[in-house]
Amino acid sequence: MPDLLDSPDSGRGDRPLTAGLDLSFHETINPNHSLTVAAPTAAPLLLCQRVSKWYGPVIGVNQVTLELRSGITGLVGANGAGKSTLLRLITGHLRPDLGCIQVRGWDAWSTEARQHVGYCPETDAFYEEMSGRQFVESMARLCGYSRREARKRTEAVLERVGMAGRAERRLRGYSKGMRQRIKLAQALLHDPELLVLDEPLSGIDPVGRWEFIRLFRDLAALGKCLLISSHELEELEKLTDHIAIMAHGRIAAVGTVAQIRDRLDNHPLLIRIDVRGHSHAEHGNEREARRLAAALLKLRDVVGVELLDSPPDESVDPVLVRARNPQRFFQELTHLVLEEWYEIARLETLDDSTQAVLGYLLRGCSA
Amino acid sequence: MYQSIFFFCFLFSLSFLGVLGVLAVRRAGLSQTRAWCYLVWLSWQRQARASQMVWIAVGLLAFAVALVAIFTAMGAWSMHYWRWPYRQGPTFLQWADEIQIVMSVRDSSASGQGVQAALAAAVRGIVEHSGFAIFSHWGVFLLFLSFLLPLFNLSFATEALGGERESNSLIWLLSRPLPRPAIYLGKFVALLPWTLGLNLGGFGLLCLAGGQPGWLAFRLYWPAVLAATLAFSSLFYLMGAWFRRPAVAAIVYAFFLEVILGNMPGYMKRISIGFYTRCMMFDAASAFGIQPERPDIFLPVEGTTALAVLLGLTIALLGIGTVIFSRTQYQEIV
Amino acid sequence: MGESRNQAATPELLHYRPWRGAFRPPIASVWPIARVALMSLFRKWMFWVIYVLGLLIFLLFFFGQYLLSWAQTQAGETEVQLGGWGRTNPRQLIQLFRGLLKLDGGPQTYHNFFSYQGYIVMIVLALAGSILIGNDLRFGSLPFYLSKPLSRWHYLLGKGLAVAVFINLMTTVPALLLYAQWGLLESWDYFYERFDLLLGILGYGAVLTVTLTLLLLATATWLRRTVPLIMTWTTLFFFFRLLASALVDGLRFSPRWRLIDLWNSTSLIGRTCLGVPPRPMAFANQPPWHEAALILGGVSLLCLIYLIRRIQAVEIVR
Amino acid sequence: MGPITANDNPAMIDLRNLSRWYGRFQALREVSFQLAPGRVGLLGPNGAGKSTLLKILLGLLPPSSGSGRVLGHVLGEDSAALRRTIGYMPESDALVPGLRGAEYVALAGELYGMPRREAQRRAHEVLTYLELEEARYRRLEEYSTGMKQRLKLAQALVHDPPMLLLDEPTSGLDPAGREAMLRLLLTLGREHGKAMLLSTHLLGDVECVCDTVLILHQGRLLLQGSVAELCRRRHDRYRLQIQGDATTFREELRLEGVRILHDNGRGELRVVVPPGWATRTFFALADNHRLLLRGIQPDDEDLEELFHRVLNEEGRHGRESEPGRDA
Repeated sequence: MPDLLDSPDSGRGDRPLTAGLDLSFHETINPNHSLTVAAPTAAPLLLCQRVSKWYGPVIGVNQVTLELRSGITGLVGANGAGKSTLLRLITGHLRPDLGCIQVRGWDAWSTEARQHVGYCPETDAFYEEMSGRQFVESMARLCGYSRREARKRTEAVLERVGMAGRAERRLRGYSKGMRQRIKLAQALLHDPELLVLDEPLSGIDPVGRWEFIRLFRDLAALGKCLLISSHELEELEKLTDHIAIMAHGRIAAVGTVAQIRDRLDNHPLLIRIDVRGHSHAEHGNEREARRLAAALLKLRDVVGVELLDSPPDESVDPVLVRARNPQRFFQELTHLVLEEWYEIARLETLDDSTQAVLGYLLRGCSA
Repeated sequence: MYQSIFFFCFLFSLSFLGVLGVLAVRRAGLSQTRAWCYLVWLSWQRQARASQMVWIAVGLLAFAVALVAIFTAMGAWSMHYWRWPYRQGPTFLQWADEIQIVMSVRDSSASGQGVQAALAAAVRGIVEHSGFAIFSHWGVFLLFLSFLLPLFNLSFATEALGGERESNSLIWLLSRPLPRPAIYLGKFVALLPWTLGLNLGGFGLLCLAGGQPGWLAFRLYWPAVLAATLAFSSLFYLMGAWFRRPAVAAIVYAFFLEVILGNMPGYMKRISIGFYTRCMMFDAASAFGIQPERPDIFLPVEGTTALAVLLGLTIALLGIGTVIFSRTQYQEIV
Repeated sequence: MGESRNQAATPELLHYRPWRGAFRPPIASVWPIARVALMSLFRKWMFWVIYVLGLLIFLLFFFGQYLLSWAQTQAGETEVQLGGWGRTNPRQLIQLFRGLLKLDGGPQTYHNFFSYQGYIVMIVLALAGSILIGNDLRFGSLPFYLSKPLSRWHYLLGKGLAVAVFINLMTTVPALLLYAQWGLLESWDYFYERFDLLLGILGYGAVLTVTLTLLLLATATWLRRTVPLIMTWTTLFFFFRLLASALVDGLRFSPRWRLIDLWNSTSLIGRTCLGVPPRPMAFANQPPWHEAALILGGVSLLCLIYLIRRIQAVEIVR
Repeated sequence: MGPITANDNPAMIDLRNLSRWYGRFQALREVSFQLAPGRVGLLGPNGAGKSTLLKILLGLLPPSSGSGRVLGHVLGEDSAALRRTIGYMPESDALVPGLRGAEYVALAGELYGMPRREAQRRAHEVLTYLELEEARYRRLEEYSTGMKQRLKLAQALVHDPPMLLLDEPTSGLDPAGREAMLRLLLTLGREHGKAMLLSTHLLGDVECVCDTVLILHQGRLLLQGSVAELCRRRHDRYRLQIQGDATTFREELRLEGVRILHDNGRGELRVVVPPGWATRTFFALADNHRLLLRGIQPDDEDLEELFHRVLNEEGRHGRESEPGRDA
């Protein structure tokens, strides 16, 4: 870890450090995240330029450059990678030691910037003696709405997060999921353009998680820009495929998962194929897996094949394949299956998930 | 004199609120003023919800008032019933009578009688009017000024920001679109009804319970109590913005440093708030013979100077606090 | 650390190993609790600031004794001229100072020292109470302690032990140092002749320890938060002291009113422990020591009853 | 003194009609079960009463009614002796602020009754085992969530207890951290013979680590059974990943009798297949519609569906056998 903090950066300036790739948001072409048509002079919604932040001697965020205009962006990274610090910097609770952050051209620390930002913090502390409705309403009035307007907005956001019917109880007795909803509700009050959500999905049971994901999609469809940090990579993948990966205080890569994965040329795809049963009589008493492995090796894009031990309780044999050029490989695999009558119980690319990409990137960093 | 002080205080608070209003309006449009007003109202309410603290304060005040009321009912605020020699001899009132009798018997010349009558009347007068002096010394200076006043200020002023920081709920205020100086000053304004109410109101109640001398004491001393409240509140409030454990820092200041500094000989004591408060009081009641025990050591300043110092201190501390609060990055306490 | 986990580490080193050994009874965990509590307090700079303030009084006594003793050895038998009042022997002069300042190694020295420490002990305890007990309730450390094989009593005992150590660090330990210093400065015989003083110091310390510990534990578990704790604590030790002095010295009420001042009550008992000779005027102004003992005993008992009731309540776990 | 094994103690936990009230709120309703030593998962959504049950098993809360035994100790009798045989990993942070990692774990050891030096030695050993070696001397305030979780496990393991009670050990962990934690628990259970009760709301946790499962819902025990049995029915579900326009492909699937549970719009389908289905058909259909089939995975039933199923079965069962039970 220490070598990471000081060495690789000196010659590179502000380029985000990745394992050999440099993707910043506006370079990528992605239909979901195409820029909203804005005048060229309009300031981007969020602009972080070479932002660094220390906590005493420990570096929290290291030379982060990020630009957001619309859509949902997931911020992922291991615990302690600096996600929360970055979000606090963006929402103006911390000030960068180096670099600057602007929201619509205003410095993030300023009041004007906060009018554009809704923040759902990680903390779990509220004004515990209030009811959920009272809390949201006072937050609305602190935004400067009149009593009537505040009440209207409170009802609207409570409805939206699914708390309208149960916001009367005191916050003290709320479960984790209800707290998350209230936190989200207060962030939506002043209808901000940029929503910064720190771990909104943690501690929520599966049902709630689905509702939230739906809600986030709706918000994005309304033209909001969402920056969501989460460990729940699987959930995040359902929500968006535009992610920013953080590691050791840096943004390691920005882009869609597939884009990032495809640029990792030095790591061929790792695919696991479980084949069921023994082979037919004409091939002798050979395992089906052996036959498949032999067939796979003949394909152009396959770099290597490995037979794994079958799990004790199942009647399948796993085969591990390393392949380049995924498009062509899957095409040929389909033909192989259809022509040679394999029964595939599982076909899984092990390392194109966000998590796997994350793993590669991190290893690239620490190497 | 008192009219002018009163007028000055009134003007000060008006201009203070005016400056706040202008600040809030100037920064961004009308709705921010409304938000600021709501912040004041909300913070005021939230202080009330720290119920343990309010109950202890009110209980303490009630206890003190009840005690004073009992003493008043017993006529304890005068020296009539004091005895000399201690605890055995006749009371001072009896002495006064006796002096008069003895003197009238001993000398019968007209001029001598006149002098003696005057002397006896003076003794009697001092004994009768001793109430105010005793109430001032024990009730006001000792009980109120050196304990209740700093304690009320300390508990409410450190809790205003310190409590929010301790419960990690400051983040909600800071993520609203309100300028940070406005948040700081808004919470201070919300704090004032509590500290002023408890201190001035409490002082009023205490004096009301004190009967005749109490009434006089209130008339003379309230400007000093007001000024001291403002100064103490702004100081302890500043500690809330600065320290992790403002209450402990404040208690060290109020009950240790103030006591030590305030009783130091020479000019050292001039950095304590209590000194100026007492100066204002001595100045106000000088016509009634209230003065420091050793004026040559105490070295009091003029009442108006003391008032100016206290008000200036308040404004300076608020300014410093605003700057500190606007620049500090508040982290959650784990 | 996520990346290192994936790499196979040396299996020998990272193997889970069972542990066999005899467990000690729950009472053995009292000291660890106290030690950790002390440690968490000693790591606060605020504590050291207050402690140093408290030590100022000790240093005053310590160097006062030392300087006067040193001055006595330096002064010759020659007479010195004192202004226009006449000549005197410096030795007698120093002796006079010592008598006036009560730095004479007598019971009054130690008694004064204990009494002067009153405020600072009060402030330290207000801080300690909120850190030791308030913190556990606020940060949810209680489940950590209570999920171990110890009862709630052991937990309280541990915290109480920590509090007792502070109190003695501020009072008894410096007093013992003064005692030792006097013996070393003057003569060894002091230790034999005034052995009763040593016992007196220990006795005074014990009274303070028991009363204040119980009081602090009770108020801290009741109030939990710093500010209310400080309010109550200053009321007990500052307000009641002022009130007592206003009542007795100002309004000439019966000296029995001084009993509401707990620090004064402990001081009365301490006076008895140390055997301070009663000065006629001052002592007439004080209630008898056995009444003070009765009050302190009553307060301690009340605290103990409250603690028992509080600790049996279920909700402290939640 | 060895770990308590199946021979010493036929029942790890044996509860009879256990209830717990908080004021007027009933957190546990008449819970009864018996468990043999092993790895047991306690499943339930937020607020199902899992934490309450764990605290009762630990002797921290007395049950309002009912009785029970844990490792042979009767609940409410000698709770100190009971707690010595249990390592408890609380859900809340439960850290002692101001301490360093190694001190914290050593303190836990001492509180369990280990001699001081022994506790310190053992603390370092356990921290090394849990790969917190570098973080040993850091202050607890500086620990990240993942490290805190492992630290809490360390303090539960320090005295080598025969049984572990784990309250949400994977909450707040990133996927790599979660996987590592589960692997750790599995190793501890399989290779070192630790009995454990693992409370969670994630089905995957239980599936990975446990062999028995208890399901709590609204304070009631819904189901007790083996994990293998619970997961048996899931062979009819797949998660497909396809590349290309899927509309016609979906139509075709429906015609073949496949039910589509969910489509995330970005090429991921969750489907239920009819009995006797061959995965080869997926390939054939994809090929017909010029799609690329990039993944076929047997799918999990998520907890919500599981609850619905269990609730339905339970409801039917309950109505038949015990008519007055819900009243």
